[in-house]
Amino acid sequence: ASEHGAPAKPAAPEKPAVPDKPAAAEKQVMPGKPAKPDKDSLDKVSFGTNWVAEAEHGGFFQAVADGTYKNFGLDVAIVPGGPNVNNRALLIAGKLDFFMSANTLQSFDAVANNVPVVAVAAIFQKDPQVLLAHPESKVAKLTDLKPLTLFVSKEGVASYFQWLKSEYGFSEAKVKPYTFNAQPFLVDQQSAMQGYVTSEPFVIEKQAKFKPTVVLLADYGFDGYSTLIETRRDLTDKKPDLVQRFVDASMIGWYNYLYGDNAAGNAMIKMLNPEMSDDMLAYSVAKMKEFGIVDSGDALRDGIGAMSDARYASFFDKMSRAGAVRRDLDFRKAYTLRFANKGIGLNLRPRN
Amino acid sequence: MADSAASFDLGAPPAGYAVRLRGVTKAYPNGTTALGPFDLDVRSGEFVSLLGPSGCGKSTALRLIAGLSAPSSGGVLVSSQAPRRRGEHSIGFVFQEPTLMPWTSVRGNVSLPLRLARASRADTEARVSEALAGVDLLDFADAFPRELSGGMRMRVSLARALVTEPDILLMDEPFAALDEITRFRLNDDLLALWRKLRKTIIFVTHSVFESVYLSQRVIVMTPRPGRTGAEFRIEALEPRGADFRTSADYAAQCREVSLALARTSEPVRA
Amino acid sequence: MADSAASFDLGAPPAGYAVRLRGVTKAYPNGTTALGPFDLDVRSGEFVSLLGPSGCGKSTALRLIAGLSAPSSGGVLVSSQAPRRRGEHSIGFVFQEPTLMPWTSVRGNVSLPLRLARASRADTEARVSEALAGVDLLDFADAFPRELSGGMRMRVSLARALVTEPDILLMDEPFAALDEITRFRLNDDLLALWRKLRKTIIFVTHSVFESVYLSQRVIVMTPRPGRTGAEFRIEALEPRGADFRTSADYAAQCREVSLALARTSEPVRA
Amino acid sequence: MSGLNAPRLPSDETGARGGARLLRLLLPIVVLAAGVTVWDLAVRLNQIPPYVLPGPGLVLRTLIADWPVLSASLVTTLWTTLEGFLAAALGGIALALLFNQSKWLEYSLFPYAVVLQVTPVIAVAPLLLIYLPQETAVIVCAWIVAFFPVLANTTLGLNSVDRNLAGLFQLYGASPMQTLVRLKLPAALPYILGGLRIAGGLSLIGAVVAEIAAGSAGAGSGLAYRIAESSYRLNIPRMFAALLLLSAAGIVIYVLLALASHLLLRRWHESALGKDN
Amino acid sequence: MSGLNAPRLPSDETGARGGARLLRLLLPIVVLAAGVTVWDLAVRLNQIPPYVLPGPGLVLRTLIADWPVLSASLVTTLWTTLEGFLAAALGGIALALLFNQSKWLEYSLFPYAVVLQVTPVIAVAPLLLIYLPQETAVIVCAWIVAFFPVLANTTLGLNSVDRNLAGLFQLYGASPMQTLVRLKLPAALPYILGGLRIAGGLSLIGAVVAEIAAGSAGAGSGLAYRIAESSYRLNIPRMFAALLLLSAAGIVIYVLLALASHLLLRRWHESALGKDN
Ligand SMILES: Nc1ncnc2c1ncn2[C@@H]1O[C@H](COP(=O)(O)OP(=O)(O)OP(=O)(O)O)[C@@H](O)[C@H]1O
Ligand SMILES: Nc1ncnc2c1ncn2[C@@H]1O[C@H](COP(=O)(O)OP(=O)(O)OP(=O)(O)O)[C@@H](O)[C@H]1O
Ligand SMILES: [Mg+2]
Ligand SMILES: [Mg+2]
Repeated sequence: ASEHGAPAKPAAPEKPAVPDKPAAAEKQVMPGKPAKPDKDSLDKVSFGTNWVAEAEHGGFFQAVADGTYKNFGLDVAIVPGGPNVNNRALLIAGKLDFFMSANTLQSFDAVANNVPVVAVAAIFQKDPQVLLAHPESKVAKLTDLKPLTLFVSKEGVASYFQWLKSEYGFSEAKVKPYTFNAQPFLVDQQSAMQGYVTSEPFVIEKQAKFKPTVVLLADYGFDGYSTLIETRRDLTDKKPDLVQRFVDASMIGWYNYLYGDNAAGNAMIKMLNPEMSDDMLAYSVAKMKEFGIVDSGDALRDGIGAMSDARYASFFDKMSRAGAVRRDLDFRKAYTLRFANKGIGLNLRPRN
Repeated sequence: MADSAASFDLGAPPAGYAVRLRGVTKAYPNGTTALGPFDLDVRSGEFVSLLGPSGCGKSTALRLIAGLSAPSSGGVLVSSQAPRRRGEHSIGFVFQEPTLMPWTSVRGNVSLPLRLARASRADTEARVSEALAGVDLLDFADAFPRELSGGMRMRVSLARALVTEPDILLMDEPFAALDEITRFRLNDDLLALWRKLRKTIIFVTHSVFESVYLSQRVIVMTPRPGRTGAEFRIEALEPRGADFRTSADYAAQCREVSLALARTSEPVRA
Repeated sequence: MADSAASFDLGAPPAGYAVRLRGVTKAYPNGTTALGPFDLDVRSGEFVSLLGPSGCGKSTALRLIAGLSAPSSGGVLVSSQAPRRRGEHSIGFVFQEPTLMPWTSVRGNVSLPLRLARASRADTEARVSEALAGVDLLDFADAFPRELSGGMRMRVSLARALVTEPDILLMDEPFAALDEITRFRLNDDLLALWRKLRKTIIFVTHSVFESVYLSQRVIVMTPRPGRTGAEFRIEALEPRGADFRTSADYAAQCREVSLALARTSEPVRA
Repeated sequence: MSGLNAPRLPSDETGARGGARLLRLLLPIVVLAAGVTVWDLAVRLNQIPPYVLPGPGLVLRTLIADWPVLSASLVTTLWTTLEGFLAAALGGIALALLFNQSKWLEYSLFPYAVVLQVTPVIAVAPLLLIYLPQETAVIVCAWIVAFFPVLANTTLGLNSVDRNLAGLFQLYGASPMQTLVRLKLPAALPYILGGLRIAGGLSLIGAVVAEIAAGSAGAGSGLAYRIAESSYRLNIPRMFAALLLLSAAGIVIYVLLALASHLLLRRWHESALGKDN
Repeated sequence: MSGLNAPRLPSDETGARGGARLLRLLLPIVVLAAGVTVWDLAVRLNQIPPYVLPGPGLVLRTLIADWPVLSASLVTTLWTTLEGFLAAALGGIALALLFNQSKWLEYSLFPYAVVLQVTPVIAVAPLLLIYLPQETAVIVCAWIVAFFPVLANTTLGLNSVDRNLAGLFQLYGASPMQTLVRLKLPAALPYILGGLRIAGGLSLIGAVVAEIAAGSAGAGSGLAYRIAESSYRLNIPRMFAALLLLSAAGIVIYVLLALASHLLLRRWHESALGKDN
């Protein structure tokens, strides 16, 4: 699977591409300039992820590893998350500059609680949230999961499960806590558990030796973005240029990670998370491509990270119907389109 | 030691004897030998006093007889007159310290032996009250041990030992903390009880007067490790009373015992 | 009660007096009145004995004098000869129970007062050894309290009280757990010490003999709540010794005190 | 400490004691007020936004506004706590008694108790969920968190029984049961109660952990879920309101246990005696 | 219990004691072997797949195979544990001493201690991370989990000081410091050590929780992360190997503390005395 979709040689593997439309910033160190910017002149930026290093964060690591950020005048430190690590609180408190938020609902919550953070780009056009079931339970579509015991994490209950409830009539009585441990699911054939399309199916296939049925919620109308870049509003107001550079460089990182030589990014992931295996990484990348998690829909036109008012409105509508957010919420404050949709790096996508 | 000990399995208790110690020694784990080879025969119904310098092993000897501690060598044999059924306590013990249960009242402490023997409630009630009256503590039946004076605590302990009328009564300086008036009265009470029931009593005291007044036999022990230093048979008219206490005979015997005590105590004094 | 107490602020201690109690009562929280209105004057350098039936409030009185407990009414005044500097202990106390620190050796226990006063190491060493020799426990200097017999523990407590030579020495039945030989010897030692240093000593005992032998004044207390029942001045030749113990005078005084004790104790006996 | 500063002259004891009692009630309240004020000032002066650290006023308002949701969660958590506490108390004491029967039992089984103590509940909860019904699994989790202090303190208490008293029971031919009920348990009581005071708070924590690891989610779920959910949903004032409830519950549990302890020991144990007793 | 079944005739004490000692060593091993066998059989007979519950053999093999990774994590966790334990021991004892200075202090501040005890670390960790450096935050988390038993037991111990001894110190004009060092601390020692034995395991748990809540993930991280990660990756044998290490560490910590306790108390306290002392 690792060969799947192997790209043609990337445009400029060792010298990342110049953005099509450089965000005309005064102090910006132009990429490609022979004089490498020395460390001191770089803007220090920290970026917290929401899980341990994995392929789902690949583009960011790629941008660090291959020097893309540096070329944009950034010295980026990635702070991995993990179970129970709350990097978002650190973003809010000003300890981090950017945070990788899991889904769009979190952005709505920020508005609801007057937390001045905004989403500036959406890496995943489709939420990779899936529900896994045993083949024996003969699940073919989402509603077939209703009679099963569902292992859902606390966060899941607070987010997508509300949508499952309102849209498809799932019952909380069937839910048992999922603490990122698949054992109870494996033992009970009449159960299903949550996961990411890019990892859990692989883990289960590998360890438990069966191919679970996978139901991608996005296919059933759960149309929120996922893996968004979030930052504080004061940063977008005071240092828009910095934000823009971070967004742009990250997008380039993502193109390179998906279509270019991602060895450097993977090496960095493996360094931070020695448990990560090559086949796992390859599987994740393959699935991201296969399901168009990152590069599909608007992103095909506007570049990776694309966001649109229409998508936000549609998702808000669903979540407010689910009762997960207040109907009168000014959801447009949750994001800004100022930095995305610039088509950065489109040229790096192999044309086929 | 183990070898020599094995030969001391004394077999059946000799008829008429309540306690027999043969070549008993006791060495504590820290190396102190508390009791030198000590021999003791106490007939059933006999009243024996142990006298001896502080730290000579009197308390240790009582603990060995009660079976609360095992001898390092030698044999200890205790026979009780009554068949040993559960709750038929054959041994009563008045420790040198009051050893009361701090969590229950005086009444609770004194009734303990009866409760353990599952005596009827009414019976317990009556006997406890009697025992408390005997030590003049009826008023304090509901007091807790910490609310008592030192002497009162010792009297509670005494009442507890007497409430079951055990076959063998081991008493470790039971009256040391009491004023003379109370002490004399309790002396007489104890004598009366003994005369009535003829239980075996082994009585540790530091008062030569008391030992002579109470017992049939006085054993004076040597300094640690304690052995028999001298032995006196007190052949006094019965019943003893105020008359005996003021008799010349009594004074003479006290003097004799005192002398023996002084004599055996000498080595330590050096 | 508080009102009447207020009037008992005795002001400056009268010259020559070490302890003055005026109308002191003590009622414990459970309602027991331990000490009836009790008056006591002890001159500096006087040796006073307290005698009385068990539970009459002797220990309570000592605790009040030491300031370990507050009177319910009445005034307690204690003056020490030496200026009260930190570590200059003016009061030594031998409790009725040994009250040793179980976590340290005999030497550690006895040296406590000196350590607290930050005496020099050499000085401490010497004085502790002397005090231990005085109670015949040098061999057990390194033993822990639980490894001692009851009498030995009491002797450690005694050594601890004597090691600092306090101005006022309060002793609660210090010799009750000791054999006669040791007791007599310690009696003489205590007398010799008192004669040499003329400290104030208030001595609780149950032994009429002892009280008469040791003290200048014997106070016989009534049963609870304790008051002064009778008082005897013992005018004996000095130094007292074996001669005094066998003198007719001594016997007569003992008899008198005994009678007073019996007389004051009567109400309880009813 | 007892009488360390006892006045030499009689004091108006009842009056002074009444005053002291009042002060003892007032002082914690004053300190609480001070704490709340400091919290409030810290938030105001540093202009800490409510989504980082909400001020006490906001938390209180949230508590009142969200009371229906929060109180339901509180009740759920308190039930789990109670069940966990009872299990911990009974289990801890029972285990200690078992171990007390023989050193061998103790030496062979104590390691398993230690293993239970140090095993992260999060790690074993899935296994428990597989083999036990959910309700039971939750209680077992709470029990695992809270039982050890009871076990350890009871063991210590049982080992500290006065040996002369034990000898007395032996002499009087007490049955093991009698020795247990009349000697060992009362003698160990101060230690056991000490263990229970520790276990009280731990069972609350245990209930929270158990809810996270094995509890039901969504409606009818406890404070743990509320806290996690509020935190995830960035409803920080509500999270603090839930934490406040948890703290209050902890204090109430502690006070109740301390009170029970005081009532049980006040007549005889040094630790519960007044100054002049 | 002391001498409850003391034989009436002299026993070959050294011999018997030697035998008993051997048995005391052997029995736990036998019980351990039995436990492992039951585990093995349960897995085999029920054909439980290794990703649900691996057998002991597999866990052992995994332990050996993954030793480099696991041992590094173990060291990390043990360091946190040690720091947390020291903080808990010192903090708990210091707080207890502070509270012991006056009932008022105790009454006003103890509630805060209870609040700390019952606050879920997971909930406060983000706050700590905001205001403290990560290393410190981790230790504070571990401390929060473990300090309370030390505090509670030390308080109990300090309140149980013999009042006559306290009076003696007062009479001899002991300074507060001298009273503390020479009276209160030694008298409370058995209780303090009891608290520390509880805190030992708790600081291990605390380290795990702290790692989860505030620790860094990824390389160089402790057993907690290994457990969570192995569990997430369904590498259940490795998860069990990590749990095994955790358990072993817990037992070692307990044994060390029990040993220290025994050495400190063996000459004087009932709980550490042999039968015939
Ligand atoms: N647990 C123990 N460990 C070590 N030595 C002990 C122990 N108990 C007593 N001893 C020692 O044994 C000796 C005898 O002690 P025992 O208590 O029998 O004396 P005693 O005759 O009762 O003295 P007393 O009249 O003072 O009560 C003493 O020298 C004492 O030091
Ligand atoms: N802590 C207490 N609480 C309540 N009552 C007490 C307390 N301590 C002593 N008492 C009571 O006070 C009275 C006097 O006690 P105290 O100890 O002073 O007597 P004593 O004269 O020393 O007796 P003894 O000769 O037996 O030692 C006793 O009746 C006792 O019951
Ligand atoms: Mg003795
Ligand atoms: Mg007294």
